Amino acid sequence: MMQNSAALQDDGAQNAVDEVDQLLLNIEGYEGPIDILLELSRAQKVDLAKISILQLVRQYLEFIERAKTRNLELAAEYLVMAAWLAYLKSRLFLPQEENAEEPTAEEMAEALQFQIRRLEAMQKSAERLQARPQLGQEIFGRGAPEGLEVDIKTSWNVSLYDLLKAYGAIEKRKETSNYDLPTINVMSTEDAMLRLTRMLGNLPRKGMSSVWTTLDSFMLEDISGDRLYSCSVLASTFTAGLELVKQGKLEIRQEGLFRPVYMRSIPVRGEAQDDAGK
Amino acid sequence: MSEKNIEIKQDDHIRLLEALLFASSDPLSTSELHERMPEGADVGGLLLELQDIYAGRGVHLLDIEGKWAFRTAKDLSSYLSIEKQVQKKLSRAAMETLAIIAYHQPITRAEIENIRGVATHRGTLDVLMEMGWIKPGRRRETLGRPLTWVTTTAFLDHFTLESLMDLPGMDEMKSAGLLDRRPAIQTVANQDDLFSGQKTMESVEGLTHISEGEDSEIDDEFSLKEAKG
Amino acid sequence: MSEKNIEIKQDDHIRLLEALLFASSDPLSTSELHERMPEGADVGGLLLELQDIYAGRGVHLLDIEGKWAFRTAKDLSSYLSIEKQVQKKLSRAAMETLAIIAYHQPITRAEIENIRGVATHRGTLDVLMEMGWIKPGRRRETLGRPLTWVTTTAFLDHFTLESLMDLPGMDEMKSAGLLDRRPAIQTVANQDDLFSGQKTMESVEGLTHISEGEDSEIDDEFSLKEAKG
Repeated sequence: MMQNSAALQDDGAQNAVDEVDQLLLNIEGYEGPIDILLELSRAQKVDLAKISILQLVRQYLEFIERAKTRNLELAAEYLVMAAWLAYLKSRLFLPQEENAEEPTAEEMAEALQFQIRRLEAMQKSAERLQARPQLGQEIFGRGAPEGLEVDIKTSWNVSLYDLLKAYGAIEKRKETSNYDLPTINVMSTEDAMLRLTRMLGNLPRKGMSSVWTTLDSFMLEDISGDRLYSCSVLASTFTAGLELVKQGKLEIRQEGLFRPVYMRSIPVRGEAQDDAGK
Repeated sequence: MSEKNIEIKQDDHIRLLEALLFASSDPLSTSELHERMPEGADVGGLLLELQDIYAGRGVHLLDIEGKWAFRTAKDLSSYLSIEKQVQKKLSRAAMETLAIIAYHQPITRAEIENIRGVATHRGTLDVLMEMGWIKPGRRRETLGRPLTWVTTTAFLDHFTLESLMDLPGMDEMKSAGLLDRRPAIQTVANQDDLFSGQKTMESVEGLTHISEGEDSEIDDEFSLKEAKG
Repeated sequence: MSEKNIEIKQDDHIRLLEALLFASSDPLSTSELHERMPEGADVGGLLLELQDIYAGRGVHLLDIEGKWAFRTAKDLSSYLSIEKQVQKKLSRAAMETLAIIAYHQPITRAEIENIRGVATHRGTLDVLMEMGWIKPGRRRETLGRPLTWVTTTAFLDHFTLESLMDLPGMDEMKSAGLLDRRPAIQTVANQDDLFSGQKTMESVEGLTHISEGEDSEIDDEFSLKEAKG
């Protein structure tokens, strides 16, 4: 590769380097790698159809090398083109392969040349377009156009039927308005049962049974604010207690009317035997 | 003026004048035209010549207080704008508000909201007023002296009613099925039947003593906004 | 269309047409003119008649691909001292892109990038669209259905072209085969391009049987729309 490029650097090598430096200086002014190649081809001062592709490739690769040594950050397309050109160059030096799948080096060079010529044609067209008389610059439309107006007349497509229907709709809405059931914050008997069983299990024991405990102490703390909830807790807990009595797991005692209600857990038969066994 | 202007042929002077007057955004005085025309051009004569050429045309060259400009012929001006008829439907909110005003007038906005059960967007009344169908009535002599709304003659015209008395009453509407709970075309079994029959129909008279609710302006009337946008 | 137009006399049809075209700042299509002319008016014939009347004048009636407008005569352009409109200076990239779209339309963004050998800056197409010179054309019926770009009537109007055939150098470029928009060599590393990696370098000839599928640019066009808001 190095040998190849050395072999190519025959005449005007120094000029080429200067040119490349010029290009690098104005890199912002160029519109991509083909634009650079077009600029390099123009320097050959020949018909673009007859440019020396090899010379072009060498100059471009030189350009990339110089950019690298200067730590210039080049856009991806510049590097893609460099890789393509390096490949083209190696193909141009290799003997023609008998591979129908791959385009020949000549075809590739032709494609490159076409690309450059097409871009040149487009750049020229852009210039010619810009050189044309332009509206508002050389050619003028009416300076004070009266304008063509569209007068939009709105007519309301509303019948008496619509009006009455709308009134009917309000009445209907009143009748069929949704009624949301208020959600009431209460403790269910099921919840109370679970809670009571758990709490009874944790009570200090006295012999086989737990100590007598007032129903009040089974109440939740901090619920005095919600009267309905605290009432439901009391009622549900008592109901759950009665259920446990029925199951033979609990005893309830009250000394008299309006006196505190006491509860204590009693071991069920199986447990009692276990305890006795110990 | 500039050198190239000298090159232009005498014959083209009138063409240049024509182009200048055509392209200028403002009427040009004779002196302004002189400045823009080649030296020695008889601007005054050319102007009259040009005016003559355009005399019977769709565009005239007018002398507007000493300044010259092309203007489309006056007799054609009405043809420059075309009318397009656009048919519009009222939003549901506007329709309902209009109906309530029609039946309960004079009625305050708070009362309208109370009947509809939703806050009334300010734009709803604006739209109806713009259409010329409602107008502000007297202020109610109560706390805050709220404005009342009434319908207009244009409203009666549109619905070809001779007077408000011609509006069908509640009983008539009911018998016409307009107050029927069921939609005109029943497609889905109504699931709200659970609470039907709880409320009795209120008569028009029965609604006059509605308390004035708070004037909150919740933006619930999207449909109207869309229609306006 | 509207009733009053029926009143206008047959003789006045050409005057009305003249006035309409004078009054409009933008070129008018025949159908737009039809809409504003009395029913039964021979708009096409009247347009040609009017164009004839103005043929030798300082103002011409131009047919810009089916849209009609009065414009000052081209030959007077150097003599017209009228205040020029302030024009946005287009970047070289934008001008080049515009030329490529004009000569190669309909063309996808990926094809533009291939001709220029550089990725298209987001603002480039945006600026051209803002000027009203380009617009999205049909989607190419290939993989990814990429959007194509075409020029507008405003583009022709601005550059005083009566049709795309009037584009300078169109014929010579065509005969030189330079209006081939297929990629000769793929140099733009398009991140948005899902299929870019699949392609190896190919010659012009080699490319004739390549599907244009790699031009998936839906995402890009989408963001453009977003940018326009």
